Amino acid sequence: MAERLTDIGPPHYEKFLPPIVKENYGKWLYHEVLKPGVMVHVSESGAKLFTIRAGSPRLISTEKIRNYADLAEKYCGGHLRFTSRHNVEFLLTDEKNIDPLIKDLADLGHPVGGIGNAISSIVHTQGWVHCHSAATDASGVVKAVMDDLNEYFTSTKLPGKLRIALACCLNMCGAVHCSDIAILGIHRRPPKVNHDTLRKMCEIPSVSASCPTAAIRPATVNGNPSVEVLEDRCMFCANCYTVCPSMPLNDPLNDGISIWIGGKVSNARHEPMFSKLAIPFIPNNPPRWPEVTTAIRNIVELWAANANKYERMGEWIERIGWPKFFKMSGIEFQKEHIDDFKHAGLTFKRSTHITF
Amino acid sequence: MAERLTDIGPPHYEKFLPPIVKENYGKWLYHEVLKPGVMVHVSESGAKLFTIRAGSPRLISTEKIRNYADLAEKYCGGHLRFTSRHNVEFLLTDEKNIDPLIKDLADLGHPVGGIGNAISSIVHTQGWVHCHSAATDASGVVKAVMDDLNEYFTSTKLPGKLRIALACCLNMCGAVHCSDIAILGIHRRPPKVNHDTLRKMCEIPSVSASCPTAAIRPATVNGNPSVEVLEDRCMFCANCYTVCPSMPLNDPLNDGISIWIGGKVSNARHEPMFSKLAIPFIPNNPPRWPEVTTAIRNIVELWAANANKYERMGEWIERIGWPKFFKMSGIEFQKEHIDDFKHAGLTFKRSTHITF
Amino acid sequence: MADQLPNTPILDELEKGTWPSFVKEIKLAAKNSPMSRDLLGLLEQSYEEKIGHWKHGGIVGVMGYGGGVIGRYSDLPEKYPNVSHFHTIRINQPSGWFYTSEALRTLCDIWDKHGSGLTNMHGSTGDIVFLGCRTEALEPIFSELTEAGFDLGGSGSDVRTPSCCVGPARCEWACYDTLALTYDLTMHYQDELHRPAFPYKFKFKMSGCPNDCVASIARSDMSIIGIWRDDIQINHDEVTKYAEGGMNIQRDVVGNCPGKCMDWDGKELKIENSYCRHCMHCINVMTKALRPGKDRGACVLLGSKAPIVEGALLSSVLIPFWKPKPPYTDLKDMVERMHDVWCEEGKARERIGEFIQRVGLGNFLEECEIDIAPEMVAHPRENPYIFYEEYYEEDDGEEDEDGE
Amino acid sequence: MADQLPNTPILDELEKGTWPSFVKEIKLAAKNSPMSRDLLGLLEQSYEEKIGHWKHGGIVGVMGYGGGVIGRYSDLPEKYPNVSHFHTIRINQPSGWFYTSEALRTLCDIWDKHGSGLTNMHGSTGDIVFLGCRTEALEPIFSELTEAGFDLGGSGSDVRTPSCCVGPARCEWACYDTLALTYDLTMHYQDELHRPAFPYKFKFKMSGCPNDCVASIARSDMSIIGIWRDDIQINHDEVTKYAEGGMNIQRDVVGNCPGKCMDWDGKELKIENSYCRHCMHCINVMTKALRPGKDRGACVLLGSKAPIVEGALLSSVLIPFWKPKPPYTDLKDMVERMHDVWCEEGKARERIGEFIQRVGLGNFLEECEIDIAPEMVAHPRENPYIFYEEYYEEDDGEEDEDGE
Ligand code: SRM
Ligand code: SRM
Ligand code: SRM
Ligand code: SRM
Ligand code: SF4
Ligand code: SF4
Ligand code: SF4
Ligand code: SF4
Ligand code: SF4
Ligand code: SF4
Ligand code: SF4
Ligand code: SF4
Repeated sequence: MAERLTDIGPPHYEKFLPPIVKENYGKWLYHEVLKPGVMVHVSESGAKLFTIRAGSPRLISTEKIRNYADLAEKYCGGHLRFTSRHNVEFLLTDEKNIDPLIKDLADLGHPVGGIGNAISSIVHTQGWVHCHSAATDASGVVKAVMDDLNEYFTSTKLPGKLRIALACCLNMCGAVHCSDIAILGIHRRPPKVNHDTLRKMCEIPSVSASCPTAAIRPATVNGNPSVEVLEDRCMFCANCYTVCPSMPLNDPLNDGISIWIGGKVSNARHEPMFSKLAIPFIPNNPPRWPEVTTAIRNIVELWAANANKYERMGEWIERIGWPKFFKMSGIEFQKEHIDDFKHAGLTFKRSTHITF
Repeated sequence: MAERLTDIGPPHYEKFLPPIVKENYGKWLYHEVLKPGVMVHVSESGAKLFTIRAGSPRLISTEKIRNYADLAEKYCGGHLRFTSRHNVEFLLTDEKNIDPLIKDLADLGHPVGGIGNAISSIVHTQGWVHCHSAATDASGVVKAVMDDLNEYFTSTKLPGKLRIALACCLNMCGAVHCSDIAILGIHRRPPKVNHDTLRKMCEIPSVSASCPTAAIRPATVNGNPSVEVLEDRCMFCANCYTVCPSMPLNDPLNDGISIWIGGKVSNARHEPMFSKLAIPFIPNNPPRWPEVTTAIRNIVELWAANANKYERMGEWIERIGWPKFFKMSGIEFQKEHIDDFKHAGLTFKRSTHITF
Repeated sequence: MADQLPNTPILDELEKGTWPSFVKEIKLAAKNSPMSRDLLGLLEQSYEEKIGHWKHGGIVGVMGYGGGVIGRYSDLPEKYPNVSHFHTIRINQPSGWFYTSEALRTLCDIWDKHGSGLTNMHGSTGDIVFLGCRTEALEPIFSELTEAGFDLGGSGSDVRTPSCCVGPARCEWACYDTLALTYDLTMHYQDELHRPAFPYKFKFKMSGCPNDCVASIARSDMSIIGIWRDDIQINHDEVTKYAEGGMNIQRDVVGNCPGKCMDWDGKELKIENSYCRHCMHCINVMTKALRPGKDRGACVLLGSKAPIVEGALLSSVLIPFWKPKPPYTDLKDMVERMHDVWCEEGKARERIGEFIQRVGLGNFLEECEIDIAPEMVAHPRENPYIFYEEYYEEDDGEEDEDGE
Repeated sequence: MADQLPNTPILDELEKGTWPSFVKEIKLAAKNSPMSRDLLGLLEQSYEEKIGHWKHGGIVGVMGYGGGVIGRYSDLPEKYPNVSHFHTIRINQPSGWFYTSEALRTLCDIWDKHGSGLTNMHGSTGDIVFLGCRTEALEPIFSELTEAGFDLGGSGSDVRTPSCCVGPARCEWACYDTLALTYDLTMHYQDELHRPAFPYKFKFKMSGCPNDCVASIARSDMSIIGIWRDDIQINHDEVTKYAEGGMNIQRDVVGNCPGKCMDWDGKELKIENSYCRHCMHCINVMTKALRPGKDRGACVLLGSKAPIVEGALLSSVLIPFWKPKPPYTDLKDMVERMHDVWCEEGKARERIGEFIQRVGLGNFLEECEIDIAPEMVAHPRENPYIFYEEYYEEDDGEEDEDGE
């Protein structure tokens, strides 16, 4: 057997770059969006590179990957890439191949779009498919929402980019905290301590220390060392569960989804912003989470109808003010919306800049 | 002797309102600034009320008050008022009296001004004249600064209003925290514990509890109960001294002045803002604090030369960015400028919105 | 008399210059007052040594009052015996700081008789401050003051002397009667003002419009700021005159509007009032053309204070729009509920703004039975650490939610 | 084979609709993989019961590596024996996510042989994620992967797989070579990537310009974002064409400039570059007319992360302008100093951003020997609680200051 290879790192990217990219690396001059999901980059040399972006569920089979590989071979010399939002991009040099490729992709069930003032794929996480922490599923919610919003993926009729992300628990692997719309799985009941396993599997001091609100304290239960949870103090972050498997928070009745809006990442115009709570709780309603898709559609359409050109969700709401957003959207403003964490005071309205 | 009167409250304000005010109460239509320190309010009835505002050192003798009373009788029926920034205002109905009054005020040594885009009097506190906490004097610094900036009181050539305030210690009785320019007395050495008096005059638990950084802890000193100060943890707030006289921080060598800028109170255009640290330390240099007056003049002139019309100090700096302000002013950016208190992280630059 | 003044070469430097001199004022007072003469000496020494010479004040006051006097003693009583006691008296000013010459002279007479002859017109809370007298003088001064119709202001952990902008007395923008409300509250809280019973001080400040000319949003636990909720009144002829007069309406008015709700096509000024933030800028700049609307009232905000100990706070919105109507019972009832909660649960030296930060605004509102409104926050929470209070029970139908 | 698929009436609903279906993908994989068939069954049960059926993962991995594999076990191993183990493998993607068809097929071959046939292309950190295999399969997969030139990515408290935007490979705005830097850092930190030794994870993300197409400012402990410092390049002819083409330059370009540094008089577009904030908006909108300047480099920011435990953070400026030059020794040296300080003083599970908040940015910079710059803060401190470190000693001349 050959010597065991370790620490070789990933393949060098140059091995995978298409020739046109190698030739024009760093020499691109400008780009234009030709139609939804299709753009051209023009090089200082005059070379033109056509990109076709197709939506992906991200959770894909090897068979699908082989399909992509076949298409790349058929249309663009066996070169393709994926994007930071998990779409697949085909890099064409021959403009004539655009429409045939789009047709083949359609046959495979993959819409082309997501470029320009559009919704792109939803960055998301594992959910019930693979994670122990999930307060909701990931792929299913994403599928339901994208089915509903597909028209905004395959067109560029929105005022600006719209980035949706989903994380199935507060760990936020989808890093949803700076999204135009964030779908966040949440627990609403404190951990149910499994006293039997806890003393074997977890260190009591680190479990207690893990709680940001000091809701957990060591206690003797049935004569054995364990912990107790001061339920009033728990805000369901599940950090204790991450540290100790004997503190599960999953609860089919009370787990669900919260919706957060108005975040952004890019520095374009406004500095990056965190998303803010719009809807505190929607129960899990698989397989199609209709309350979630409806809520999101309403928000998207409200924004689309009222925002100025290029105005991202958060920029629009900042201009009109949150009270106006609540009024226009019909979403009820509740106690949950008021921040009570560390920097809460800074979110209070410290002026009379009020609209009526 | 008559029955002892208590809880009678202040005189009813109506007793002191001039007739023209009573008649036009709530009926004013508009006002215009006629010249520095002089404005007219016109009523729906057509009545005109001329206001003349004179600068005051605030710390005034009964003799000066009597002078004011005489002038009010001479020119406006014995009516006058003071402003929220401690200036005195004469309320005239006869336009012809304006110039003679200004002349009489000049003879008394009181400049007329402070209306419109001008500096008004410096809101300030007691300093060495009356307070035990003072890290600098109040009246003396104010006098030195206003002597230097008088031209901006008696003209309206500034881009917008400029509000300076002074507080002689961190208690900030002058509420300087939202001023265009704040002059703030500061200590730089920890309290010097007087162990002998402490145990008689103060409660050790409340002294320890008073410290926001937990720098004070109970200790036995020379066999007696007292406290010790962890000097590294002290940020010189003097809250312990407020609670306990045996913890004085005053130190002639190290007390001095810090300068804070860019705050505002009004809701005009920008929401109210806190002032931010510009100059961490200037030693006390009585009687005229020349380093302080120079520093302030430089900041004022920089703003005056560069701000847009109506742009307050903080609005201007927000537009150009603080790094630019430091560059333009020549003030060195130091460790002290970086926030390290509770909400410090929120003051970090969380974008690439940088100027070069 | 001049020869009796101490030698003050350092302070004398501050008699020079164009701004009126407080040193001159002290010298004026010193003509008749040995206290002011000793003050001059003491202050000169402070200027020389760069340190104050006052001790922590003891508790002094007038009979039956817990506030209104700040005790002050010099730490050099042998050298300056006339300022060994040097207490200040806070006297509640009339609303809007209006006086007659006669009233001022009455105050001066009292003070010349018993004190240093030095004053602050006014203190930064708003009181008339009589600066420097002996303990024995307090009762006589108090009785002469009340005789003349004046009373003491606040100090210590009580309601502090309320103050207000000139408001409808001289300002066209006043959206409610600041003087009337200030007087009414002052009278209503006489007991709370004179007899400290709170965890810490509580200040009211009343401004007639969002220009906030008493800095209430920065300096008072309860800030009551005038506002309107209908359309800004426009006089189009006057707009035209401003334009003709050379005003750059686009850049200086429209361009500065934080609501981005103004439009100027070179002829007509339009305001989309539903997006107006009531900042006052356009009105401030075009005084003859624009006025606040007619449906006027006030926004009530809560919680500002200086930095000690948790950091400075600005007041934040509590009631977006309140119609002040004497005797203001609705406001007083609410304040009473808030004071009750704060007195019950607040820690010593915890201002109400700090208290709210500690217990959470939502909880505070609930306990005080105040309706929640989106106007209270700049934006909803950014962190997902929500204390959900409702949840389903095992045996619930899926529809009902259960409180804890 | 179809009859072997479990009955999944609920999941089947998610085969409908226009968006590509992950259920279809699982079924595709299930054709050949018993694991994917059991996954279907397990997932159907989750959909029915509204709860996940996975247990906390134990520590599994490949020999000599501490990261790269996420252990996962079902809590219903009897019912779904083929997913009793269902570990994922993180494979370090090539910079910019470029592949050849051939490379992809090689990966598929390995995975079809040993795993579920399901993947994420890609995980949200950027790795290729192989979703579901048994412990015994890990070593064989690893050896076949390395044979094919691939290696594992990070997991646990280590350097995580760095990722970057497409950069100069296809984007005209790339201000530095994101792919080259990413590859170089990945190779440089192989040991840190594979053998967790930090208090917590550490992520690098590289974006070529302030549009930040890998969301680095929100999702990486070190965010390296391209920027320029000279003037924006203007092609005036193209500006004119945009205007003629109907673009409302005043409203949509100038009006959206956060630096308020653009001027359009209907003919010429002027930019006061010294006030430009490098936000990219004008360039984004007028792709043919405007380009970043020629003096290009990167802004290095530090500290972003998801909310657990102290609340989410965005990265903040560490080095306003850095000229990336291979082998990037200056950057690596600085990162090493930072890692040393963080490893020494950081608490377990404390990300570097949280660590800085705890010890103070000023102190952190000092310890790491990084120059302080005003660009690091949005504004200077507002509170007066300054830890002054310099003071005069009794016997000093007035001029010198003394460190403690
Ligand atoms: C391919 C991709 C980079 C990659 O290496 O994978 C990419 C590529 C481009 N981005 Fe991006 N961006 C990509 C993710 C992002 C992200 C990250 C994300 O979404 O998680 C952002 C930050 C999003 C945010 O702010 O929340 C992002 C913010 C932008 C912006 C700023 C938009 C704005 O107004 O805020 C632009 C400029 C524009 O579109 O005008 C931009 C522009 C572009 C351009 C036009 C750059 C160019 O000249 O090639 C590329 C095509 C535009 C498009 O998709 O509309 N790209 N872009 C990513 C495609 C993801 C996808 O499949 O949809
Ligand atoms: C007399 C006084 C109220 C009182 O009851 O005593 C007053 C009176 C007026 N203020 Fe004021 N303001 C007075 C303190 C304030 C304060 C409080 C303070 O300075 O501590 C503020 C908030 C300051 C801040 O934001 O830091 C204040 C912010 C304004 C503004 C907003 C200016 C801005 O652009 O931010 C206006 C509007 C304007 O001037 O255009 C205004 C406008 C006015 C008008 C024009 C209102 C009117 O129509 O009568 C009055 C004369 C203007 C002037 O002085 O330029 N007043 N004004 C106060 C005079 C103090 C003094 O002696 O200088
Ligand atoms: C006289 C006055 C300053 C002046 O020269 O104008 C003053 C003087 C003192 N203030 Fe003040 N405060 C005065 C207005 C203020 C203000 C401004 C305001 O009310 O608008 C503030 C900031 C606003 C606020 O309330 O937060 C203010 C915030 C403080 C604080 C900090 C309170 C806090 O919560 O942060 C203290 C410390 C304390 O209460 O222990 C304090 C404490 C003091 C004491 C009593 C010193 C002490 O620790 O015992 C000072 C007595 C000085 C003396 O010997 O005469 N003073 N104090 C002001 C009252 C005059 C009046 O009644 O009109
Ligand atoms: C697979 C992946 C989600 C996905 O579907 O894409 C993922 C999955 C998990 N993440 Fe994550 N994280 C993933 C990207 C992220 C990201 C996004 C990013 O890197 O851009 C974040 C937010 C950014 C950040 O780092 O803060 C993220 C923040 C977390 C956290 C919270 C960390 C924090 O400091 O707040 C945890 C909790 C922990 O570390 O204990 C976590 C923990 C986990 C664990 C290991 C669960 C746990 O507690 O042990 C998840 C394993 C799921 C599973 O069974 O497969 N994951 N995790 C992503 C990694 C794929 C890849 O390597 O490409
Ligand atoms: S967000 Fe939570 S549940 Fe979802 S993959 Fe990450 S750790 Fe697991
Ligand atoms: S879920 Fe969070 S808040 Fe609740 S007990 Fe666990 S660690 Fe504490
Ligand atoms: S600011 Fe400080 S020193 Fe000045 S009067 Fe107030 S408490 Fe005294
Ligand atoms: S001055 Fe402030 S920080 Fe220093 S010991 Fe006293 S209370 Fe603590
Ligand atoms: S606050 Fe408003 S109403 Fe009161 S004086 Fe100032 S401008 Fe006039
Ligand atoms: S008051 Fe302020 S927000 Fe309202 S229209 Fe005028 S400038 Fe705009
Ligand atoms: S971050 Fe900038 S350089 Fe990189 S792909 Fe996006 S737009 Fe291009
Ligand atoms: S990059 Fe942004 S800040 Fe700079 S000129 Fe263009 S729009 Fe203005």
